[in-house]
Amino acid sequence: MLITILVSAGVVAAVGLVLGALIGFTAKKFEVETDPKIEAVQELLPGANCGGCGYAGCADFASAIVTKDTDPSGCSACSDAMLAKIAEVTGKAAGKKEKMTAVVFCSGSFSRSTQAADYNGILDCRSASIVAGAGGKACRFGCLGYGSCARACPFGAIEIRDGLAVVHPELCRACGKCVNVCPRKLIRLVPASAKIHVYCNSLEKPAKRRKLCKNPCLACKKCIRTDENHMQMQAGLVRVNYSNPPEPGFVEQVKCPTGALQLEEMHRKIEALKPAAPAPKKEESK
Amino acid sequence: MNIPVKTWRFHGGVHPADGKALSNSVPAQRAPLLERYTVALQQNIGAPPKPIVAKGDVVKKGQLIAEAGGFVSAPIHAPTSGTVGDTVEVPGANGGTIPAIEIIADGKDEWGSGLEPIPNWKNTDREILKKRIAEAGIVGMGGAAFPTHVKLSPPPEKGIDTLILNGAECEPYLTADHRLMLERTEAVLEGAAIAAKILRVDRIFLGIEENKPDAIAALREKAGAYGVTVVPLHVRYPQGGEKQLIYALTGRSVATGGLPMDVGCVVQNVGSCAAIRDAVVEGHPLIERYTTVTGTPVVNPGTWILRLGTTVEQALTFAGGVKERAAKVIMGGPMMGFAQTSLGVTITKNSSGILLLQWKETSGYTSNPCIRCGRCVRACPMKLLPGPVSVMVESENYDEAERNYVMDCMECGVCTYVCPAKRPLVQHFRRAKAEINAKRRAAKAKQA
Amino acid sequence: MDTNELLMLTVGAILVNNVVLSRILGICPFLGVSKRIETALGMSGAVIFVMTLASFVTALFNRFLVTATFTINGQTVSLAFTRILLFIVVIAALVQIVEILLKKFSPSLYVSLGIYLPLITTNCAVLGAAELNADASRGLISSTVFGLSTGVGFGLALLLFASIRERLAISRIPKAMQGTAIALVTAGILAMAFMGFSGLVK
Amino acid sequence: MSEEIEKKTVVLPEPGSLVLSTSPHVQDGDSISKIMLKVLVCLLPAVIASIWFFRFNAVRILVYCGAFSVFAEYAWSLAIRRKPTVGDFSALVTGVILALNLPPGAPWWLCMVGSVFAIIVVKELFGGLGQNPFNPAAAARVALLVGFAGPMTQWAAPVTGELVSGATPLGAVQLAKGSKEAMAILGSPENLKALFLGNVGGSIGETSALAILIGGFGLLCFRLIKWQIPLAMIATIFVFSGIVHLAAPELTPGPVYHILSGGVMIGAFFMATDMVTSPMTALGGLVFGALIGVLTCVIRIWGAYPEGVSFSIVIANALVPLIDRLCYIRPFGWHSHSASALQIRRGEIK
Repeated sequence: MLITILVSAGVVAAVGLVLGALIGFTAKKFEVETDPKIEAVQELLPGANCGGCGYAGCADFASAIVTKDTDPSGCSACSDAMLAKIAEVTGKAAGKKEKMTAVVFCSGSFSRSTQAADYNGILDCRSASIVAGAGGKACRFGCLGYGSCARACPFGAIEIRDGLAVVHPELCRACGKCVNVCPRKLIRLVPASAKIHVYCNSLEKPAKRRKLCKNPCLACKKCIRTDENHMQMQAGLVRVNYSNPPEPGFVEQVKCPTGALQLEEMHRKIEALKPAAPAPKKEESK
Repeated sequence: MNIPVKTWRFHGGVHPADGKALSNSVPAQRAPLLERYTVALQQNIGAPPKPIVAKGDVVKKGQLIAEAGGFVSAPIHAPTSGTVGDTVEVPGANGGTIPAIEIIADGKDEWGSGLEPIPNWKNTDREILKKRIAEAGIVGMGGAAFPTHVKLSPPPEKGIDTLILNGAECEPYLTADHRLMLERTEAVLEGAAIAAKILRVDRIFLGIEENKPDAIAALREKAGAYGVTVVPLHVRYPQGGEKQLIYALTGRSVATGGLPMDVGCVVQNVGSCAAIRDAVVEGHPLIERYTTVTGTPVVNPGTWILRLGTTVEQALTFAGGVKERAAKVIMGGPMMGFAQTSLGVTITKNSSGILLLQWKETSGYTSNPCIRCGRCVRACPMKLLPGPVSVMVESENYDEAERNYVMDCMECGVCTYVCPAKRPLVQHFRRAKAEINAKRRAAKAKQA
Repeated sequence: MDTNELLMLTVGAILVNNVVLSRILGICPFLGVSKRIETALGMSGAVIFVMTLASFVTALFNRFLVTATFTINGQTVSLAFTRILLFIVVIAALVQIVEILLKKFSPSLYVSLGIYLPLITTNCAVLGAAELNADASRGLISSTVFGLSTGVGFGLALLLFASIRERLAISRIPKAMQGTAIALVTAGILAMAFMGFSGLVK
Repeated sequence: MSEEIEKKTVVLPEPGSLVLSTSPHVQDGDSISKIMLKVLVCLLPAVIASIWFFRFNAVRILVYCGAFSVFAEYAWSLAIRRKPTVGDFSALVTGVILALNLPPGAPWWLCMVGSVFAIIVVKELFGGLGQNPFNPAAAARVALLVGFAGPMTQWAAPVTGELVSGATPLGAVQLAKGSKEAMAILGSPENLKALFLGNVGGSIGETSALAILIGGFGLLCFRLIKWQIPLAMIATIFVFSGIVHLAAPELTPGPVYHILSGGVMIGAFFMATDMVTSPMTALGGLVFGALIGVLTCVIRIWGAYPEGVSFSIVIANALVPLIDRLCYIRPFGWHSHSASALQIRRGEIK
């Protein structure tokens, strides 16, 4: 009995030794260098693969951070705590970043804008925009309302309310996907500290804007006259000066005749009564 | 010339109810002079023409008001005599807005094009004829609006041996070319002969669908004198597609991404031929065209000779307005035309028709899934796989769509016509083509 | 070993007793690496290679160590009970070596196979093939052929499955059924269809 | 003056009320429900034949399967809060085809299990019409064969309705295996005539090759199926079983027997040709049909199951994405020498 145990133990051990040696040999012979830091950084990144950093995905960005000294703050979806941890791994100081958020510069929901036609086709902004006349709304500059941005958002921060895209700033991580997908170029990333926006993007003749929408910016410049430091003209549009945004009380002060200049909160209250649930990500991890 | 010519049958195609009976027996009528014309400043593919008149200028009928903005461009002329009004914006037939010049008519309608007639064109230099065609602002009047003089200047190494006249008019409802061939038979043939002289070819085919027997008879009677062979073709949409027509008449297939001249052919619309003749023999630039105003809701459907700059609203008024509620106003035919949202669209050089459809006649699109019945595959004249490709586009897989030759799609609409699930296939392909083109432009910009 | 018998063995291992669809072995990589045809082909290649090699090597071990009896000091010693232990060690070592080589020579395939390559280490399909060989007391050649055809059977099932899943990926599947759920339903239907082959090999 | 008045009475379409969509603006009148209705019409001969031969049993099974299928689809629509899709008649088509695939002695619960399996598991779980990779009726038949072998072989003699077992033509082949003489008797002209007309045992709808051929002809006339699939399938079975028959007459009866017996006809015309689960291109159809033919013969001749059509169809369904991948068609104007044009298209050269 003892012999059986000894022999089998010996044989198994010998086999193990031989194979182990073989593995060791091949591992040495065909070694491939990898940096464990890359994996560590990748673990810390959000894993949404949103592409907001300009790289193909989180894995790509991680290797860029480690090998090419890219600034990890390029990831807009990372919290500051995460950035600090990444800096710990790489041993490099993380850059500071200002929290940004996306804003859809339009207030023309279906009920508040004039309809030019009855659109019958694919319910997607980018598909609708290639049909002559583009969607049902008469305004050539406004939100089409078919939700391409909402589908593109990896964080579920955009909601379509009555044919108008509305951003929930608390969910938005400013990855910029919606900016690129909007065929009307309505969405911009602005500092999240700004709470007031001019919700209109129309370059139509001001007289015509009134016919197309209930809340157009008529470019009367009342707001600019009220405070030139906070408001400005940008490429024919009245815009908040985002390097020096006004305080929330500014809306009361100006009393915009059409309501295009609006508090973000109010704008959302009118359009979005219920917040969108964040889209579940990371399906099937294992 | 009654010699039967061998024809080839292209893959797929459909035969929609053609609705031509509404208007094909009505002689074309010349529209009365309007008080004001709104002439759009972009009526051709390529560079937009540059306006050369200012508000208040007095112009004669046919006078140049915008010169060509490059080689691939066509000048624009005043549709009547009068004064130049405001520069306004008009909705374009395929979306967006385009600048336009208003011409306020003085009612005299005096010619003053400054182009000398060349009745003896047979003994005139080819370059002079070509220059005349360019000056007259002639473009492809079938739909694409490609400047004709560019088409007539193929590189010599292409070895052009065939001129094909496109009189197929395969789009349902439209009868403008039909009436034109019937009423201006000799003008069409003479224009073709001029084009053939410029191209130095002696083989001229005129492809025409068999559903226009009166036009075929009229053409055949006179075609011999001009060296044109009239070839009746099967009634099958899209028989008038450039590549399909070349294949049907010569058996040559244009390579994917290629042009007709790669196989030694030049295709001209019959309307353009008549315009060539007018420009050369009469010295008249292109300021009016045959346009069909039709559809079941229209009170008096028919073909009208409309001046460029007439609005759809005015054209519909000529035709007596509507007797039934129209769901769609379409510029062009039902298969490839553009649905309009306003009646302020103006007649341009390529407006072959204004079609009104009732709700029950139009297509209602759904978001139904593809049931893979394969009808689109059987029907596609380009031999693509419309159904599967549309599913790829739906899931935004443009690379896969590109590998499946979505860029070869000519948007003829056959797949969508036959789709029992009523999927908006053409819209998917337009989207894919737009996305792929944008990607290519971005890649090119990156390289540069 | 006559050819007919080998043919039966092959057909049996590929169709009738398909390792995935009939024996329900190796489900983890079957579900995990079947999202795209390219990775499925890579995985099939890896499995075929490992399985053939493992079947051969384990058959050797089986012949000269496991089923052999030694007489030491007049006592007969049989190592039969160490069979699974030895097989696992051998297979694990083999996979390790394959993995190292793959990482060196085809990094893209290595990345796309991801976690599933190490999983072949403890893949019941590979071990199962070795065990089935040992149970049936097959010789060296027939063991290797069985390993190869079992691997081909795995590859066939994986390829079929991957092509269906590529189509499923663009289908409008109800949210609750997306991913693994519908994949398992598909596998079930496929497994039932493969039961039609039963009786081909007596 | 009169002209002025006339102008004012002209009615024009109102902008704002117009419909905006891409071209084309007209469509042919066909729709999914019309297609399914046409399929039902084409199924009529087989349904009539089944009732003729199996009387009340056939009626019972047809009603059960049709009702359970439609009900399952309706219930699912309610459960996932979707607009009910029973109006497209696809569930009814599935139910009828499944019924035609069941033996005359099938109990009601077998019909229910089969219908619910076909509609819910094989079709709706995959997303409904157009999304299912497997033919619902074929997969349901496979599931029933595998799961309920007993009830699935409750055969009955035609017309008399007497319940017997092993009385199908293919069952007879299994029994006759090994005997050249028995096979020769099976392949006799009288026997073949009975098979053609359908006066034999078997699933209620598959016995009469004649009735199915009439329906299949209808399908071809309506252009609802690709002729390549049934042609390739039947031709392959003919050739394959013919060769085996010549080489080993004791193993299998002649090729005509194979084509006329069992589910070959109904499979070739009504199940393999299901547009959702068959390849899209003509070449793909040929490959697909040939594949089913080969698999059917292999299972019938050497396998344990007497019949292999539904197994073969489901396996071939699984191969459709691969077939679609390999049997693509080139676009019009694709020449091997047009490489430069291809490059232009891809943007490689300007």
